[in-house]
Amino acid sequence: MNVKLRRNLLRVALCLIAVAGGFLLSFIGMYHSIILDNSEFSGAGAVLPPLEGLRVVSEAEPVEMSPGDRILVSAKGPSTTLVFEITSPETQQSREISYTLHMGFKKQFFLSVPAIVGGEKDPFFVE
Amino acid sequence: MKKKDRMHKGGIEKFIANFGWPRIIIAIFLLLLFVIAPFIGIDVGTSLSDMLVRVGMNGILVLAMVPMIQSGCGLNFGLPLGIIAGLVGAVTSMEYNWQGLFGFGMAVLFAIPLAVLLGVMYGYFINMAKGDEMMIGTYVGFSVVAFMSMMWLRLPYRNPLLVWGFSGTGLRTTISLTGFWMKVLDNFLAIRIGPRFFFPTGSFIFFALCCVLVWAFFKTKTGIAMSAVGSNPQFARAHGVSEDRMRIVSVVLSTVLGAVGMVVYEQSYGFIQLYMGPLYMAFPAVAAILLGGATINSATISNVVIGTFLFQGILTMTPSVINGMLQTDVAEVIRILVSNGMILYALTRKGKGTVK
Amino acid sequence: MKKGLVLALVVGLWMGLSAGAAFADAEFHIGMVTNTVSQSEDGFRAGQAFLKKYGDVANGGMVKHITMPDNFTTEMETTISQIVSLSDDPKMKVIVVDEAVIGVTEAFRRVRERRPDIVLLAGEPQEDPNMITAVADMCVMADHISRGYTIIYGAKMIGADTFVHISFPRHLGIELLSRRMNIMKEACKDLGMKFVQETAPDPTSDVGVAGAQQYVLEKTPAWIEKYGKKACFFSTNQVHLEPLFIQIAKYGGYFLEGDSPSPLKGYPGAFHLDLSNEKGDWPAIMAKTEKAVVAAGAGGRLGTWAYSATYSMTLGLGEFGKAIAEGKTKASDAQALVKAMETATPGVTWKSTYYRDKNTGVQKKNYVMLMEDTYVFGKGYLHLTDLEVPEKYYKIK
Amino acid sequence: MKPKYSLKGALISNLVPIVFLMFAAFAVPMSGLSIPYLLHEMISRLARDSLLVLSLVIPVLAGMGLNFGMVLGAMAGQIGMVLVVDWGLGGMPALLVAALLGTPISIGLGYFCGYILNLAKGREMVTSYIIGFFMNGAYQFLLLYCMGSIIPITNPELLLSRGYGIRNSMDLPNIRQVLDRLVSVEVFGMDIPILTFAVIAVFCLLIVWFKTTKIGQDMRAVGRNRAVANGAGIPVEKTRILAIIISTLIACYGQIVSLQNLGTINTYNSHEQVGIFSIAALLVGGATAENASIANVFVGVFLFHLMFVVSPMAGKNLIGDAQLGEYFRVFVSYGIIAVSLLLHAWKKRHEMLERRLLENDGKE
Repeated sequence: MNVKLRRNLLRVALCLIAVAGGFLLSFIGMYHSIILDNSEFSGAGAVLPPLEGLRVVSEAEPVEMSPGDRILVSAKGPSTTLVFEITSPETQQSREISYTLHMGFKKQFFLSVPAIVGGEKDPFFVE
Repeated sequence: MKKKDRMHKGGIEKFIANFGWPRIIIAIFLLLLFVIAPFIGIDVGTSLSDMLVRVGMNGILVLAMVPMIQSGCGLNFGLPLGIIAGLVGAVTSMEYNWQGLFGFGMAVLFAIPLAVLLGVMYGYFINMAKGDEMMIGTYVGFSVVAFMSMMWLRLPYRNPLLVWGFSGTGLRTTISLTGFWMKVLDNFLAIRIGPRFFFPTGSFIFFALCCVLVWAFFKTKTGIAMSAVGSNPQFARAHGVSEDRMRIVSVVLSTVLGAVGMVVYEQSYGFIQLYMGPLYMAFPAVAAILLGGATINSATISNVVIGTFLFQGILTMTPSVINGMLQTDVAEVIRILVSNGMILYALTRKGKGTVK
Repeated sequence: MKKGLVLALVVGLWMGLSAGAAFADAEFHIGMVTNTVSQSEDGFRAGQAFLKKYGDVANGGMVKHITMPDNFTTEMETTISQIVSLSDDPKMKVIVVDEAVIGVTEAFRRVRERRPDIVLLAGEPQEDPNMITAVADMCVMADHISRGYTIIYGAKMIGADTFVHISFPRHLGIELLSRRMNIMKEACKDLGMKFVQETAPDPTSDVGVAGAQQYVLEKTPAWIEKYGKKACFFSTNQVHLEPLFIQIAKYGGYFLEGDSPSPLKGYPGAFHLDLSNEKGDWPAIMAKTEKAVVAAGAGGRLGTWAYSATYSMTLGLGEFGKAIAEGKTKASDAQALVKAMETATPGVTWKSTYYRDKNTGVQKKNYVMLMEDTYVFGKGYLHLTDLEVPEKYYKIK
Repeated sequence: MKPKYSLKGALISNLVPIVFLMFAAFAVPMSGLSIPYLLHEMISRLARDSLLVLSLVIPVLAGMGLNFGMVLGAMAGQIGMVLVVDWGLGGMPALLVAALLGTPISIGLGYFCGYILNLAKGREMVTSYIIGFFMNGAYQFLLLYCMGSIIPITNPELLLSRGYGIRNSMDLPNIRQVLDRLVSVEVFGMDIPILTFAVIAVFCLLIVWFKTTKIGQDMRAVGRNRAVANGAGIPVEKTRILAIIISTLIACYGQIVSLQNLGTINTYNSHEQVGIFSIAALLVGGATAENASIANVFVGVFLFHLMFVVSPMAGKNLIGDAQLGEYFRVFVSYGIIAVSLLLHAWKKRHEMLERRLLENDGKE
């Protein structure tokens, strides 16, 4: 009886470890799709125009975005950092803005680039 | 009162034991489908004649299972060999533009010698591999179908109605029998009631004829010897019956029936299906005979008839009724589960004549 | 058995040696991958026609024509290795696959890894547009999205009041086909027609082509009775067409065009056409088919595209690929592709649009959707290509 | 009587691989494919398919023939993969989670399969073949009707537009070749997936070790003679079920490894051919329904897939018609299985007859 109990307890423990391991692995290994939109953003009163000469550096290859473009980048793990390089077409001066996104278990994010660059607190938009 | 009751009960039990639970359940299920059908706008007359046409169409192919089961060779998964013979017969008859019952007859005539030849070869084959007949049969069937796919492209058939329109050589995947001998048996003495009900008398007469012939064959000396080989090889050997020879005869018979069955199938179906078409054709026939109550070492004509009716009934009725009821396509899945479930059920049952 | 094998080997060796005697001298090679004759005659014949025009690699020409497995749904691995094996030829510059069945994306990826210089072209991809466009240089497809509207419009034009959509799960699992069905449903509602969905067996399942055709043959009269003689039928599978035509000619009903329309799909079998003399002469094939259809009393009720969709796209992609390899155009030039299509099909104008992803609304510039005008036998062209498809249908998911 | 080593004996016992090797020797030059390409292809296929074929070894040990029921394991692996893709996992964690998910499913399915096979003693092969078909129906039901309606699926890329049911093909963008690429070495321009081979090697060692354990010994006893094993107090039915469970489990992992290499799931068909091809490969490697070793697995995968890659091209060049090549391949692959089954059966019968003759001689 004792042996049986111990065995069962061991089994349950193993199962729990497996489930916990699964969760942990899911947390680390989850891919999220981030949809970046470079069109006019209107939220909290301010209207932010689309950006010109924009380059996005993410976990994947860097992408150029022109106004009105919408791209999809994917990122792995609980959080990611996106870097936006903006080169002004007139002055050819460029600035860099980095943005860290905590993603958790949510799969999809719709982000407006003008909003991030413009320093909006809530750069998400609903599709 | 009590005694009578018990007797009555005994009668039912006996009937059930004879007929078998699975068949009763399936039969009730089928009946239920027919009862439901009118309420969801499915015409019973049409469904019934669809079912009957299909019974006439498939019956002989199911019958082709009997000789090999009886001689202890198991289920004939090598049926595609017979089917190939039937196809060659049909195509050859059409090449010469023969029509009507004559065309049908010639197709059968062309098919039989080829079936005998293939049957003898296949018989030798499986005699080398006793115990593994079903597995080997499956693969022999598959490879012959692939081999014939090459042949269909290369055989010198030239009738423009048979070959690819574009190049003028190589047989088409599907060939229509319209204008040749489409439904010659089905329409022979056919009974039509109203616009919807149709009874394919000719096919049933032909099916019955084949059943009687097979039944009569098992009453002959050779037939009895064949059953003996299957049910009790030691006994048969002791009586000087050559086991190998009997098995070959049974394979030949099965293959010939398969060939004839295929020609009947084609005339009713109205199309000839070449290339990879015959690949899985053995499975419905196997499922049908097992549904009819046969085991892998004993099968009777009544198994064939009951099995064909039940199986084809389920096949015609389930998709239309379930589709009508649920508006989904789940019927296709149910068909897969039912037919393979039946084969599985039969394989797990300990047959009466199991000698192990 | 063994003797046969030995014989085959000896014959093979001899043929292999004799074939090896003639060596390739074309500057570059084009790999042509099509289905087998039994799966899709149009595609295979287009491959053969292309092979004939530019010569077999084995005889110093520029085309290498191979086929995908007959049951391509189950043998993805074979599809992949067949396509990848083309990249083994150092002269290979272009690979054209039509129809791009499941597994082609992966095959293209592998080719890309080995040989980044090979141009990859896909016709009628069955995989998700997002998948295939990530690797292929250019894809073409019949314009299923616009046709979701134009087919219904055309059906109404020829006098139908009910639209019967016949398909099965595997096909409805293909993004574009299920989207088209939803568009059709919506278009029916807008144009005042009744939309009905019916199921018929999948010919690649264990019932086979025979079982699928038999089911359609048996069911069509019942459908016509149920939905009336003004029902217009549509099937996503070409195998269903032959029995459908036979029954429509006999019992009434309409059929506008197939999933991938072609006068060779269904018509020769259903109306007993001997097309061996026409040999790829599409106008002649159409004339002959028209005569037979009208004679069968089905004039004005059955239609198709004058040039087979698959045939035209396969040849068009081939010509396009050749132009790319010769440096005459770029792989991203969709207009050049349409021009190549038009050389392959004299007398036809192709209406082209880019595929738009339903979720993000992003246009895929390497996924071109093409459409040809519908021809109804005994009635003539319907001029559906001139039709302006309302914007809202492109947004239906 | 100790069998003496003889050339004839060695030839006969390796008849099938030798026939195949001869076939390959003719077909390779005929196909016109280059040797580096073929080597590359073979390495990739060895990594992809060995584990699947390996799953067949244990049931043979237990005397249950070639387990066509391994497709059940493949299904379990695929279900795991589908869920993992739906959850948006990628990289190695995704593979591990898929394996974790597949494990209980394949144990359950393995138990079911073993139970049925216990009811059908003596015809295990054909029964497991039909179980494969039967469960395929259940699998379709689960993926086409339950997923998205009962089992939540949130990824719209996976779901059919009608709202439930999984699409027919699925890309594995973040999972593709993660195992193969994690640790790989380039030799003569060919990537050799070291880690994948390491995983396969671990499973080989496990099987070798398992054979030496008490249960492994029991299994062998059951395989040799059920009645004797039963008499010796070995729980025959339980042991047989265990053999099938192990086989199903390895097949599940095998399918996961194979899918990550392929990079695409053909949702409703990927698993169908797995059984037939794996068994063909094992048979080609010289195994029989009674006897299979790990060497058979690798020789078999190599030879069978070599033929697989070469024969369409060889057939095409042989007959000079693009599509005959394809039928030729099907004909050869099925034909070979039939012939090798036949050869084995014939050999077995021959040996039995000889033994009987010897026994009779002894009596007289």
